[in-house]
Amino acid sequence: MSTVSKSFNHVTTPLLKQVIEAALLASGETLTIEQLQALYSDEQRPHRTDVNAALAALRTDYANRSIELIAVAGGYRIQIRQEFAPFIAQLWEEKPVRYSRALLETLALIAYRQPITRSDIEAVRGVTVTTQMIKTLMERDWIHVVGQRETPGRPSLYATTKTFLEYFGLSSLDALPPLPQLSEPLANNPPVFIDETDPNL
Amino acid sequence: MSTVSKSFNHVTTPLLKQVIEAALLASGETLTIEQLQALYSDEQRPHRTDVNAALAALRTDYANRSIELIAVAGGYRIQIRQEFAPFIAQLWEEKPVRYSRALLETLALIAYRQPITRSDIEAVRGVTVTTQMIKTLMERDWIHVVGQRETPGRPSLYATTKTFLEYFGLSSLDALPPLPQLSEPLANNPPVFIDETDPNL
Amino acid sequence: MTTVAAEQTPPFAMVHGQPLHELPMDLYIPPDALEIILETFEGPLDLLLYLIRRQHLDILAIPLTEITRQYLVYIELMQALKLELAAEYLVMAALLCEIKSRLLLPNDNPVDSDEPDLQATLIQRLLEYEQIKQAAVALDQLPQLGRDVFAVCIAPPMYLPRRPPPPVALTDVLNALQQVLKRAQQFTAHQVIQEPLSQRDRMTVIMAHLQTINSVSFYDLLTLHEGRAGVVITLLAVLELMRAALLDCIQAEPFAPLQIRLCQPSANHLIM
Repeated sequence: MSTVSKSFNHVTTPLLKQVIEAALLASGETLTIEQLQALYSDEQRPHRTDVNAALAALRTDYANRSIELIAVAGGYRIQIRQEFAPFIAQLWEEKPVRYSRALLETLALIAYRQPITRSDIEAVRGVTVTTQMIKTLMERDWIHVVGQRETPGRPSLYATTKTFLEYFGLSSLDALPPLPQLSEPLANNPPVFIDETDPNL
Repeated sequence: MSTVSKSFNHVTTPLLKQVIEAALLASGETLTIEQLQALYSDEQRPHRTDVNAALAALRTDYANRSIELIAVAGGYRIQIRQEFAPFIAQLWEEKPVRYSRALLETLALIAYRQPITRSDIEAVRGVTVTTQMIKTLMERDWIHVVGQRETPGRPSLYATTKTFLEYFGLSSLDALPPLPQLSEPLANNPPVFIDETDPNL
Repeated sequence: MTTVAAEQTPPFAMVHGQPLHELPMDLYIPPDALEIILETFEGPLDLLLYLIRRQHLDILAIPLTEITRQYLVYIELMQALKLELAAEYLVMAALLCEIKSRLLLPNDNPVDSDEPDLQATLIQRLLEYEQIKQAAVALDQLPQLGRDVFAVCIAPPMYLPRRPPPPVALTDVLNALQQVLKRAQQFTAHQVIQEPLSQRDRMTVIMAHLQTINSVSFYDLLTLHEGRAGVVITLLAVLELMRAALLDCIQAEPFAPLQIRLCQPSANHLIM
């Protein structure tokens, strides 16, 4: 793999930089070198050193921009520079002061079905899980990542935190109110709710 | 206000560009010129033309980047360019939803003929429009009820929303792809079915 | 369709009351694909349009007898395959037959105003439907958010002054869950018995535990004071996590302690 990426070094570097930027900007999360490499298929997977070079190039590119690339525990993240906070703060003041129904539904599913992936949640009809939602729940420290499912894409598994239990005054997850008398519609494994033939999709 | 911003033009332009970039990247949403102006306090509020100039400058800056600045739904948005979609898709395991023809046809009718009632849609498509389909479109916030037609039963009139424009990257309804030309039946030469006398033809 | 001819091989379909043992050649559809193709029609107009366009015919000059015949064959095939046939298809069949019968009648009353109306209306509807059909395709080809283009989502600066996050009551969460379950219920393929929450809890504890260390002995996962029930719950949790391909369970030799660790990506996963 190393040999391949080395030989194409000149050609791939600019593109790799763009791909990494796209991934970091779209995910809004900290991504590891491995996750960045995994954006490519096996044959085209860039070498670790190429990824590092691309990250360094991005950091230079951002010198005069409003964003910065920072290394945090376990990976890299793009964030808005501190000096823009006063301006950006205006945006957040307009935000609604209530959580959306979709966010609460996402939280409820994580609480009752943990550990659960984003697509497990999405598979339950009608709940779209945006990155923003997961971020909001993480920032509130109500959910955290407890692992990855070993399926393609290695999706994160979410579970609730101690803070969640404390906020809702629960001694443990067992103390969650029992599910209502609905006949149980949610299979945990395999998740089989998307009806591909549904004409409304 | 205009005078102030004009006089500081040389000094403020680069910073304004960065502030706008920071706001667009941080919000991840469509922001209007007014919202961008409102990032500044009254005394420092930039003139509309300055905001436009900064937006144009950003667009140029992004020529070789993975992102682009587009005019959408009456505002502006920074988004990841289409050519990076295959890479970004790797970040999330879930595949993008494909919508059924039935749903797209219903949506197209609402988009091009709004405001329109359910029975108007049924008349063109020749089939029943299910309640579920209307519900799906409403839940996606692509359509909403804008009134009732004053006929018996007072049927709801549907129209598309701002979210619809944002989802499909349209600056306004005028930016919808033009409708294909109908092959025009001539008024003095009405269309006819040919009657082949030979039934085995 | 009310009578079924007693044949040695059951007829594929009944067309005009006659058993049909083979698909008509001019349908050009492999039998396997037939059901799928029939299901893809969005209604009688769509089917009619397909029949017309398949033969590169002009909508403004449709060979009525032939198209009507083909349409009826499709309708009967759909009924033979027990596809749920919307009433609209039958209404269209009746309309086509009516237009055809009027064409066949001696045209001794050229000022009959009904006849051209029926035809012109149908053709107008076909044209209009085709236009919307194409518009739907064009709409789907626009760059869609989350499919072709992606929103940016990056971290705001720290210490951002912000208003306190909204309060949430546990009942809100419960109500949300109830709603989502109610919705999901309509799409359930089969029913599964709810597992006890304590096992879910245990699964999360085990996963969280394994984030900090590489592997753990199964015995270390057990807590004495939980007794027999605790062992059962832990075992069930481990089995469930193994089934979900999250955990590997390794035994170096017979009767050696079980080592539990997070699943390693296998070669298979990388290929996919």
